[in-house]
Amino acid sequence: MDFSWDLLLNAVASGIMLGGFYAAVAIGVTIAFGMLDIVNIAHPAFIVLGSFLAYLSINGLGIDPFLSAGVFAVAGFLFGRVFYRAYYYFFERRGDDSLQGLAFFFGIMFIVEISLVLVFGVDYRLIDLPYLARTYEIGVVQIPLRLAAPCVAGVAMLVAIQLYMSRTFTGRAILAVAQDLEAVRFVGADPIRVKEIAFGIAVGSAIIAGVLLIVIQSVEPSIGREFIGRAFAICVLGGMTSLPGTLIAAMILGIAETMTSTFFGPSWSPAVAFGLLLATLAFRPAGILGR
Amino acid sequence: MQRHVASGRAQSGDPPILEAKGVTKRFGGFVALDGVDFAMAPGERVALIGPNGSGKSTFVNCLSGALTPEAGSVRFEGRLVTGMPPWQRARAGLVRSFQIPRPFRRLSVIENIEVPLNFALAEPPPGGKAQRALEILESIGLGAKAYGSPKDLSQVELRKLELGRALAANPRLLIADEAMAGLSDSEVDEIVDLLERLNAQGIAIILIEHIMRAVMRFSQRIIVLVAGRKIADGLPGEVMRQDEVERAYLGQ
Amino acid sequence: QTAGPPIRIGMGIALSGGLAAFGKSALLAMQLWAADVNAKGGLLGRKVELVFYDDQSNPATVPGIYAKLIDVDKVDLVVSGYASSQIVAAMPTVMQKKKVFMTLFGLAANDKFNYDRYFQMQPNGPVARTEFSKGFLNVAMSMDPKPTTIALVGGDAEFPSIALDGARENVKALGLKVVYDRTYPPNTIEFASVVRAIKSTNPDLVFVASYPPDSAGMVRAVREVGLDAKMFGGGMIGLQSAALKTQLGPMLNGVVAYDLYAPEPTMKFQGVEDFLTRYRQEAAKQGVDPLGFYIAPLAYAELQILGQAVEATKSLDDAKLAKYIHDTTFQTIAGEIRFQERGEWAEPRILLVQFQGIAGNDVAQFMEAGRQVIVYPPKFKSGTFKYPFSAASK
Amino acid sequence: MANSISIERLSAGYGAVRVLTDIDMHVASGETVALLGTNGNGKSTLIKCITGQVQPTAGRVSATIDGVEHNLAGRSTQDIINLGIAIVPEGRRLFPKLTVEENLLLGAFRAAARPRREESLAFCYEAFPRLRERRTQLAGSMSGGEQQMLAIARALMTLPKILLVDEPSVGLAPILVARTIDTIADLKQRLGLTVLMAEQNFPQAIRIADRGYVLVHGRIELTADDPQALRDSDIVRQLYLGGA
Amino acid sequence: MTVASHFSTPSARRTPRAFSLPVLLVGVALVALELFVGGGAGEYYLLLAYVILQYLVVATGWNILGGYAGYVNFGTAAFFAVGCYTTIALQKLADVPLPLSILAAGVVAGLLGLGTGYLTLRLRGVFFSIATLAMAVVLQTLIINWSFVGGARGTYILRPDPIAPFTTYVQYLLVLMTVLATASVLIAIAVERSWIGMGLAAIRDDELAAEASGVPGLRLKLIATTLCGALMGMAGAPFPYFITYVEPASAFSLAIAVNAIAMPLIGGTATWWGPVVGTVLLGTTQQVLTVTISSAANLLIVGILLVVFVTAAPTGVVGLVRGMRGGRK
Ligand SMILES: Nc1ncnc2c1ncn2[C@@H]1O[C@H](COP(=O)(O)OP(=O)(O)OP(=O)(O)O)[C@@H](O)[C@H]1O
Ligand SMILES: Nc1ncnc2c1ncn2[C@@H]1O[C@H](COP(=O)(O)OP(=O)(O)OP(=O)(O)O)[C@@H](O)[C@H]1O
Ligand SMILES: [Mg+2]
Ligand SMILES: [Mg+2]
Repeated sequence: MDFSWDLLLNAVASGIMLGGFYAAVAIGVTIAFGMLDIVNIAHPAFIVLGSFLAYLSINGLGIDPFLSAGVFAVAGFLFGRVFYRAYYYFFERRGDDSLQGLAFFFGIMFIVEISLVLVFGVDYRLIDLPYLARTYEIGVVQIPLRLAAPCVAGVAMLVAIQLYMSRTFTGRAILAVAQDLEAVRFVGADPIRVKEIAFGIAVGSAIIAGVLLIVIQSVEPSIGREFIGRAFAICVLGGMTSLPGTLIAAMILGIAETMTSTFFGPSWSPAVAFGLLLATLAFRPAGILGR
Repeated sequence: MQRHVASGRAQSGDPPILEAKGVTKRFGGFVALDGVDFAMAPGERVALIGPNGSGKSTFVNCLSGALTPEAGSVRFEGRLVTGMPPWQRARAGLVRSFQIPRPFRRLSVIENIEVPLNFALAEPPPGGKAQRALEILESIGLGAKAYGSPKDLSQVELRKLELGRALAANPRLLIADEAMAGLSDSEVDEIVDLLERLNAQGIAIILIEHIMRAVMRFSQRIIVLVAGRKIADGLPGEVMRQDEVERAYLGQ
Repeated sequence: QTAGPPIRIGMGIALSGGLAAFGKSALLAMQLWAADVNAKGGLLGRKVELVFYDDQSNPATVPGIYAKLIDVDKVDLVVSGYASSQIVAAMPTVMQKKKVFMTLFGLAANDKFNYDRYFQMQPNGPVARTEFSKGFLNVAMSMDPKPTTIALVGGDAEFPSIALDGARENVKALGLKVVYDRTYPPNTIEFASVVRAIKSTNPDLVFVASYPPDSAGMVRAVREVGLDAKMFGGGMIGLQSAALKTQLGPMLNGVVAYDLYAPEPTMKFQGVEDFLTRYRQEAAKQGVDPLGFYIAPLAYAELQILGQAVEATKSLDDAKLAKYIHDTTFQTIAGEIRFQERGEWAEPRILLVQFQGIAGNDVAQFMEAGRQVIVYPPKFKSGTFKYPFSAASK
Repeated sequence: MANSISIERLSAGYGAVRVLTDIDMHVASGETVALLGTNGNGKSTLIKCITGQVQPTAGRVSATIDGVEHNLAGRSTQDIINLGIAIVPEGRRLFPKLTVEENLLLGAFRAAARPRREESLAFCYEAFPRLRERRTQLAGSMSGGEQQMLAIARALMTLPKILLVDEPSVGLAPILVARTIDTIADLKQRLGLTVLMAEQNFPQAIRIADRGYVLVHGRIELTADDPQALRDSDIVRQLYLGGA
Repeated sequence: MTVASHFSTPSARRTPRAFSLPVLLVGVALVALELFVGGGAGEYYLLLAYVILQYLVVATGWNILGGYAGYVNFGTAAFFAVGCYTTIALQKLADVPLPLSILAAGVVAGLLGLGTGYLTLRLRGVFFSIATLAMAVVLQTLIINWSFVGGARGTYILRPDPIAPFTTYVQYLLVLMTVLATASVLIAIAVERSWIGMGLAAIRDDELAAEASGVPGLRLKLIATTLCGALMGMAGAPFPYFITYVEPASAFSLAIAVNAIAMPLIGGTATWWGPVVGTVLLGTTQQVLTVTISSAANLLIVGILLVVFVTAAPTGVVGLVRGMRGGRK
């Protein structure tokens, strides 16, 4: 494509908006996979679950999903805690390493996906929020609310969780628990409870990411599979345990995708985005903000 | 700087088995090693001491290849080994043990010993690997636990295993990084005896240790690192009397 | 009363995974057919029974499913699932057993096999490739002034690739200048960049070949970014389903899209309205496309044809059935159907519809005539084409 | 107020292996008690019984904190820490990928310690200036001695009444051994702690201990009520001072 | 304590040698059996066996890297697809016979494995896994844009007529796959019992310590990535003839990636027979469910089974069996 500043600025803007949403998708992976060492491959399935809850909210109850998202996130949080208890009971308690859990999460992924098929059917679902149908223009840059709102929500969620992690005792304990579970007890914290809370946050964030997803595009039960690669790639690119890193990585991936899409042909954008990941790993194996 | 090569099998005039020049290692802005020179003769027994954080383990890592120094060179038996991966150094006879034991947790104790027997030796040991592995385990007092898991070993036993694994690699130079920390006096003696036996077979040994009794008993020469610099290098008695060493390391 | 064991019709069909939306819709239509037939006493006096397995949208499961259907379940007849990949994966097995193979939406799938018992229901006609853009370009050239430039864009997948190939051929023949020709990968979320890049080339026409989520993404991005083209649309799968129609609502106005059925006065085939009514009752319960315009009537018609062949030949013999189907012109709820030698519709009937006067997101309006105006082919034309795109969008 | 530990007829082990037999022990309020014994004799196991990491097979472990007696058997480690008992564990058990300061702040996780975290932090930095210098370094990249300081400081951050220390001198340079032991004595004084310290380094331990126990093969072989009694004991001479 | 039951005694380490002959015999017997079963009702079972054996090769290949060396390959589908597309490319170029394509696929995918190994040699653990995942995405994009092999629209590979002793082409495919499966299990046994296996095990536990013991980490990892890649590629090579129409989505299918990991994990990753047991259990279950339950629920049941399997036997079926044989614990 011919170069123009107009295109460039818009590509960057779109990339940032996309990145904000990707960040929301990857937060839970960074927490569960990066910090807790739980390879929750079913994370995208939880995201789709969130999308369907949002769908239910507006079409069943007539409540704006941005309003009910909080309630769903809390439900997700509680569900995540229960879920972690089970995971703990079956795997961690016995000292098995996280690889063992992988097959387990594949199973969960199928269960969630097919349960959604059985409850909601297989049709594409979407929600329509008329107030998001607007596009703002700042100079030459176009900001469609449909993408901007999820971006803002995603970034806000990430910032909130990051503040929680760095400012609160439980948050710091979450960072510590992956490194030496038993040692967390020596400061008077219950590591299982700490991990439970962290996993709850991860699932809660997945639910919110799901709400954002269905605002952006139409969703069917198996669509989560498409996000596995991106979510894990962002987590790793960001340095595994770092939420700011996750945000930066998400933005980089988003901008790489939109830039490629604008100037070189969209077909190559996954290759560019994931090639970027490979290159980063080759030169900085610990990711961007890896410790 | 005087260089002492005491009795043992070493003879002055031998080319050094190990020669490090100007080894420098930085972590971010922090200089952990600052141009350390070091040479030792074949069969020599050297102790490397220094306060915590003075760079001893870092130096060992640079010698064994686990870390790459920013500057300086390391020669082993005349060959330049800087840039050589750790496993090649181990095969060449430059073997180290780890300060914090790192057993292969999912292998049995005897298999832990068999790994270097399989990989570090130029030719299979006479009498077979299994035989040799058992011999080594007996010699370090782990014969009874040969078929158990390292998970069931105590800290002490893990340290012995760490040493046994180094032995199995048939070293020409053995670097024992705090092999005795946490051992009782009699066990310290046991290990010192073991090291002396090895030395008698012609293996040069670098001992990194805070247990001064062992250091004094074992070493022919002592090197003192402080804050990444070598501040002393000489006969044990002399080094221990140096003011600087006393101030920085021994206290009082 | 029926006599003898039931006649069993076997298939593998996507009930989970990415193709399930269409698979389930088709299955529902076929089940309605079975119910209708059984209510009237079955075929040859025997009840009809559908034997189906979920192929999980994964063609690798298909060979096993058809071998099992034919060899172990010993079904009397087989039909295909949705779509090309699954059809072709079943072909070797089906051909080896010399079964008649009625198939749903295979894109030129028999061109390589030349199997003479293959019949395909999507009305692509003998040269499927060019058919998806023919109507679009035909209508485009009727505009005044004539368009000179075109942008081609589509997904990296089977149908879009083929449709774009055909479009390139047609465009070349018409002498239009291609100013943009790119594809985007599966699971693209952000289409604004694509649309902006297209916009920067200033095309008169924008032809899109896409799958459901991207069809929606493209339309939304076009509305958000704005597009000055004279005509926008093309082979956009998904715009036929209620889900996307209701989601996009007024955003659809002016868009032209290929379709297989529209509730226009020119399409009132025997039985189709009754069928759609019954279909909709069930579909709502199952979470399947509640309009049923796209695949459902053809799936029903597929079994109508098979059923008619069985009744007419009084036989389940595949050779006889194949000959009968080749030789006959069928009147179905999807209209008049005749197959050519390779099993495609002898006369293509890909429609081009333009969305007009859509207000709000209510699903009911899409069941009315005049909202999806057929602008091509002339035989079924039901209204006038509005252009340019910006004006038609009002 | 009274802070003490009392152990009666305690036995414990790992699986089928019995490590401790019939231990009776008492640490009175304000005392520094040394737990002596060479390797593998069960010092750490005894400490783990107090902190709930190992559950005794028989006997009673209890602690009195601020005059209230708590039975420790069956409690989880974190509950015991929350009573006001801190531990400097064997092997330090820091969080290697957290910074020094983050490690310290985590020490104040305990509800009782949270409000006073700034104060505690200042205290620790004052007691261990090296830690202040390294406050942003990752704990895992510090040397053994530095890590030991951090482990002690982290334990202090919990604002304990009773401090359990498991072999503080392991892996330390002689100059630091003495200094660390002195620090413990000093901290004890300043904070009014009750201290139980497992140690092999007899001469150092004895410098600050009020009393001592000697463990041999999982049994208490000697209970010494003053340092001199320890020095004079045959067992100690045998074990430490190169007799036999 | 029952330590001994969990850890191989010297005799236990030698047992694989005792197994290789029986494995070979089983393979030969299977081939002989397959030659008798032609079309008719047998065809379904031949296809079923083909799919299971294909997964056996994939799972065994995965396990050489994932189980022995502890490097989890998430990019299985890419290697499988490379095998597929090697066959397609060779078929388009020169109508190369399938056995040759399989070998070529082994070489190409092996080289890809080697390349991945080199590229990612600095990456440990999860970083390696994600790098393989990224590589899969990049490769899929390349294939999508490579029109010679069909690009995004896919390509047809028609089955030729069966050759002499075979009565159907499926029979031929199955015999090839049986040979491949037998070979892959023999390779796994050979790796496991040799110095390579011990070195990989040491790497899995502690790479730094392994290097300090003289284990040439990089070289062994490269051997493992190459073998792993080659086996997966060879498993994919006959796939075009199996489904006759290949598009990127079906070659890079999620099912391959899931099964490659789930099957060894269910069976147990420490030994060669873990993946075999896992494949037979999970593979058979999947295949049987596909054609017995006529709704989406079969995938639900697969999911539930996965969960039940791994929660009931977290160290795999092999671990479970050993645990039971070892008495308590
Ligand atoms: N987790 C465990 N499982 C089995 N046995 C253990 C375990 N931990 C310790 N032991 C055994 O219990 C005995 C006592 O160990 P303990 O760690 O209490 O000794 P210690 O006196 O603290 O020695 P050290 O000076 O080495 O720390 C030792 O024989 C040891 O092998
Ligand atoms: N990876 C690293 N990153 C940053 N700093 C490091 C790293 N490794 C070591 N250091 C620092 O380098 C210095 C030297 O450490 P080293 O482990 O070599 O000390 P040592 O002499 O072995 O001490 P000890 O006797 O306590 O084991 C220490 O201050 C340590 O904190
Ligand atoms: Mg050190
Ligand atoms: Mg101890």
